[in-house]
Amino acid sequence: MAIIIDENTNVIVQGATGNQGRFHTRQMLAYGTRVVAGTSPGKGGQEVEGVRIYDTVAAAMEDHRVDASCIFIPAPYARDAAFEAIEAGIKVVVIITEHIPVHDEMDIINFARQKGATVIGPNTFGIVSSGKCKIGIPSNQFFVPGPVGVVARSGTLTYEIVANLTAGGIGQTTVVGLGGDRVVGLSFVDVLQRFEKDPETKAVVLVGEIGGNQEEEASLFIKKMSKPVVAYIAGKSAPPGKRMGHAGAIIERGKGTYEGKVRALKEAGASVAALPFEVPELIRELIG
Amino acid sequence: MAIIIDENTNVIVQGATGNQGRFHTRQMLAYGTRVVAGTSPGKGGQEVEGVRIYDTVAAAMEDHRVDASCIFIPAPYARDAAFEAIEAGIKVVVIITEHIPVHDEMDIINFARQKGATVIGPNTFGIVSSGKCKIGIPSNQFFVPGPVGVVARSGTLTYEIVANLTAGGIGQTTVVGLGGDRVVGLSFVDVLQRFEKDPETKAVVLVGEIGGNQEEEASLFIKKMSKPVVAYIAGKSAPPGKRMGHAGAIIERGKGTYEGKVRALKEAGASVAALPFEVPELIRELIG
Amino acid sequence: MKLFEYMGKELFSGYGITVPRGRMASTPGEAAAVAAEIGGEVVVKSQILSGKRGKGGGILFAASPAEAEDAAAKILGSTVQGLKVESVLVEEKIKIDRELYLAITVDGSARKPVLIASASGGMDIEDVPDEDIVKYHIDTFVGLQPYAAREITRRLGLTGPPAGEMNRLLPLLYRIFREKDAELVEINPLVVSGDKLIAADAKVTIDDEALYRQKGLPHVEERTEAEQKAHALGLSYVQLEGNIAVMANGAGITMGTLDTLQHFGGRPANFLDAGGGTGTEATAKALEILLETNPRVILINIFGGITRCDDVANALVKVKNEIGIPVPVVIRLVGTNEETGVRILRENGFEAYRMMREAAAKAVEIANSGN
Amino acid sequence: MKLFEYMGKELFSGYGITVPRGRMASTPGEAAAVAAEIGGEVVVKSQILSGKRGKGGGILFAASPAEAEDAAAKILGSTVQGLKVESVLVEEKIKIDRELYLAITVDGSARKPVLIASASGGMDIEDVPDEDIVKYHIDTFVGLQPYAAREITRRLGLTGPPAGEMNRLLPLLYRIFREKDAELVEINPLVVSGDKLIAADAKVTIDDEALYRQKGLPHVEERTEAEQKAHALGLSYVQLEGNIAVMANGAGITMGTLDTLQHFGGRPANFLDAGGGTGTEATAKALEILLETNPRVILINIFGGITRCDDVANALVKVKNEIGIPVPVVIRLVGTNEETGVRILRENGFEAYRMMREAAAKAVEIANSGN
Repeated sequence: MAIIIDENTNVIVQGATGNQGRFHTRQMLAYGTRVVAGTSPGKGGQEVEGVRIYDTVAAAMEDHRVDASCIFIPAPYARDAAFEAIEAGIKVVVIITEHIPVHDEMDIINFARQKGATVIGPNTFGIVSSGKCKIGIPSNQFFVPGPVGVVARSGTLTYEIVANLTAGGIGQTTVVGLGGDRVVGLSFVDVLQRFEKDPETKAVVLVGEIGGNQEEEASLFIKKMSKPVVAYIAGKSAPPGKRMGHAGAIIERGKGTYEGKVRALKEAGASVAALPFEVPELIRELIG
Repeated sequence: MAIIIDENTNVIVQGATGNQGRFHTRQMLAYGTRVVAGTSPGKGGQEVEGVRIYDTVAAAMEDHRVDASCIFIPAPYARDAAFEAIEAGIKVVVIITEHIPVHDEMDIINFARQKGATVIGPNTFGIVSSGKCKIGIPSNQFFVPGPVGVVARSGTLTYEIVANLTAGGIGQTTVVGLGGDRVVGLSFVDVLQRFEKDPETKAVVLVGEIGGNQEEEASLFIKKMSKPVVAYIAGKSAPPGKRMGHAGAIIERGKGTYEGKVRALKEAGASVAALPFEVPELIRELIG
Repeated sequence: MKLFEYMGKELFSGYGITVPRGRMASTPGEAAAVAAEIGGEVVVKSQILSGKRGKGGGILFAASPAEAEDAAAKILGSTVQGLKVESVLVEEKIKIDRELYLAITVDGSARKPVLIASASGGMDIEDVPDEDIVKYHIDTFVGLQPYAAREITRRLGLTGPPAGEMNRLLPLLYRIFREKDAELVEINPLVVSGDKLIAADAKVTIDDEALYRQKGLPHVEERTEAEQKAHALGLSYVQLEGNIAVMANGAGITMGTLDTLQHFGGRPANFLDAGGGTGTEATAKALEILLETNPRVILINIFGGITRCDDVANALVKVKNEIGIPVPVVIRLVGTNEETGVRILRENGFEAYRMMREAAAKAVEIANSGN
Repeated sequence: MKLFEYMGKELFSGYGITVPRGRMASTPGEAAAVAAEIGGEVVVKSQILSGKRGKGGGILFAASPAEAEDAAAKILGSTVQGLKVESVLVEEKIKIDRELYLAITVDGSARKPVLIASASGGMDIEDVPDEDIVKYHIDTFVGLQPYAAREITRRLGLTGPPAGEMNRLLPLLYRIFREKDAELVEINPLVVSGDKLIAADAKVTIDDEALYRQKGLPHVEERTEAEQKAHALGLSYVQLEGNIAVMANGAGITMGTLDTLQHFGGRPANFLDAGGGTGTEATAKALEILLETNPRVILINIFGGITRCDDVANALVKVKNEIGIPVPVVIRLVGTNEETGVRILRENGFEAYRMMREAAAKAVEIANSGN
């Protein structure tokens, strides 16, 4: 089992003929992802890494069943690409693109809700159901099957933690990157609910950061969870009012602080790691 | 039983302080309709016919459970009034107003679909569940309980037919006015489906007219109905390309003709009256 | 409200849609001057509110200003598709590589705008087989987005520069449709001319109900004089060709009355829906409009709900007393305040029927009695 | 990008929102001239990108042009809330009957715009109790419609002409929010002055990511010089106050690195997210930015995924050879092409750590060794 995507997920890559799209199409195929098609307006009929390119998503879907899309379209056109995928009926839309205007992000998620699609990102590394399907950009070698679900707002920090878990012999069911922007499709709660229901997931790692109130909202759900949660929150040392790389990572008007998040998580019964590399030890304590 | 509305339906009147709103609030109350509130911006706190007026729909809903709204707001503001009712969560919105721009009508119905609301009209006489609830403008005396469901695109023609039925001792379950515009909330099919399921309705009268293809679509459903349908289609003598009063009553590019509709209905097994006053005789033949 | 071709093209041009170079002319001399200004071959197109002008001789080609003058002389003042031509549009003749069809209209069944496109342009879309037509419904909250444009373009089989032009054009056409409260915007043919797409024709219909908020548009009056008078009173009136003038209250019952008359062998002179709750004054004015058409007989069919029978009776008496009614009037009057209405009529020499059937039969009998 | 108050007010005014009459001044003399032009009492407001100017002495009242000159002389060049004042806005003093609060911002949790309003204006909205705050979420496809405006106005308890003004103002403010890609539009206080509503302040923040399509707006540069340089390279840089320069790849891991340093008793000099897949050239430039801040030590923490370890190593060597690196560099380098990267470093005299913990501890040790 895994959440959101698995070995049967058929994936298309929007923007497959660009540098990033091409590179990650190859990487995803190497991981075993069923990349069934790519899209690139005006380039229909070409191939990338043996994958057929179509002019539009609808054209790709005339030839293939498509369950998920991975979007590498530049920010100014990403809203349109996401709308295209959603309207075509794709149910999982992973938007890797960063620097998308927040008003476009609100529109994308509004449309996705109307059509019943799940949006992962924008500004995410993607999602990996270990050993089954990778949609996104993390290096393949980090992710091996195992009992831990991981959900995070940031990329490299997650790779660090996942690599440490893997090095310590602890694999992952699914690793989900929510995305670093202020407005993203999935919240911690959305993902925790799925991990709670997933029989293979025995414990969850939550990698949060300052800004917003997602972690606080997650705490309310963690209280009710049967599975243990280990959390790490980045940004303890960040000054207020400054964006720490991510559009969402900012303490504004006293809200979204490290202390508030850690307090909420601890009250909810989560184990909170003070430093990122402590996560595997805490997981090991919990699930042996 | 009745369809869409019944004796438990709580109704508000939007635009209750205008001439029409005031008059029909009184008439509806006289029919027995549970008019629980009215709205009129800036007139909150007044009363009309003993009914409390509120500034907004949301304000009315703080004090009352509201199931349906009856809108008498002038055409330029009707879109806004309908949106207000739909967003407030009212599930049956009856729009009496005529002359609403068609783009506004498309917007209203789009929004209603998103929110799961049923729109009756615009440009309708309303809906009457005989002896239980009247939302709209027909005179009270025509409508008595009985076994026939009536669905129509036009008003006075329906009163004529209903009065003839009543005079002939045949009462009605529910009488629904779809509205005379090209874009309205309910179609014949929508209402026929409800009549087919309603145990008290034994036969249905469909009052159509030239223009559009609603009657043709209805025919496909009538084929599958267990209950007999008597239809009358107005506009046999209408020339092509001319709007016969209703925005929707126009034969365009050879489509929406009387002949086409009658043929479809007959093929579907409906009895088609050549003249409006023949309807009661046909109904009596069918349900004795 | 339908716009003339040249108005539609001005609208298109203002939104960045390419149209042929051209100008209006209302005399043959002006047509020659426009042709000289454009240079080369031109098209002289009658400006009437009807399609199929080509078959009716309403579109002529000219290779020189002198030919353009001749063509305009032929067309101006002539009757095309039953309509008199008062002006012509003189345009450059464009190179046609391919003709497409493109329209956005209201789909009453879907309750949404629908875009209809076809690679088979230049003919009536009704004559194009369904499989050659691309239909795309548009969510009014989302609009016609670039991705939808690309998909439509793909389904039309366009590639290269014309595809790019089509991607640019489609959202513009939808903007016109929405921003101008159009019921129909149609380009037929939309011409592929080298790398360009050119709107060789323009058919635009604006929703009459939205004209109050469309102040920037030109006014086009399609109604007859009588229809205009009725419209000014807030009534629906359509002129027909028979001799029985008809007034009823409600669009459906008015149609039903006409149908009944025809069924009995009569010929209605008009459709007049006096609406619901129309008072004495307006009803009297409506009767005057009917009298002006010189009918053989007038049939009034009132099923009073909001409309009060006494108001209708009083209106009739008022017209009789003030201007006289030189033809027979057959009245069917039932409903609200029926007794008072019928009494007023009787006192003033009118007979009232209770049944529509009888009233209609009587009106037909009178109308046909002199034949 | 934050706008100065006067810019926000110009924006508001262009949309039809009433603001006090006033103009900018950058000298006391100009302030006096503006005050004379306005007539009567004025207010002299420092233009800095911070709230709470009143408490910091950044807002003064003046009853005459002479007083306005004095007030401007006091404020101009002074430091308010840590920011130097370079210009003032001189405005008419408006009659205040009541102060309201009004803002539209992005609700990340709801993923929708949220309008926040309160009848308790003039103070920080954080200090207003929840029950006195009206919140209204807006569907971006539907917009802020008149009915919503009426409901918000009602919940604020406004009646009479100010209620009408509020109904007019709310959709305008939402249009600004959407059309200008704003993250925040805030009016605090929104002043009820007789029948009018006047925006006595204006706080507007534009989404940096959308600036490419907001060409009509003035440019406001909030970044330090180093932050600007990093931004030009496409990197995220925030200046801090410590002595350990930090570079890592990824926002989260960079924050985690700072947290780890602080945990071990160190003080980071900056946040620098070198991103993923940044090549040798850009990485070298980023290192140069770090050197310019004169740190005690540089900590590089690379967990290579898309970022290649050899690229990072080569960048370090390039900077060392071209401009020299006068401070110790502690490097943690793992991931893609790790072996090549580590070999390059060793050959050039750098030591590489495998564990973040160890590298951070080492950097802190070096930074604190001179204390």
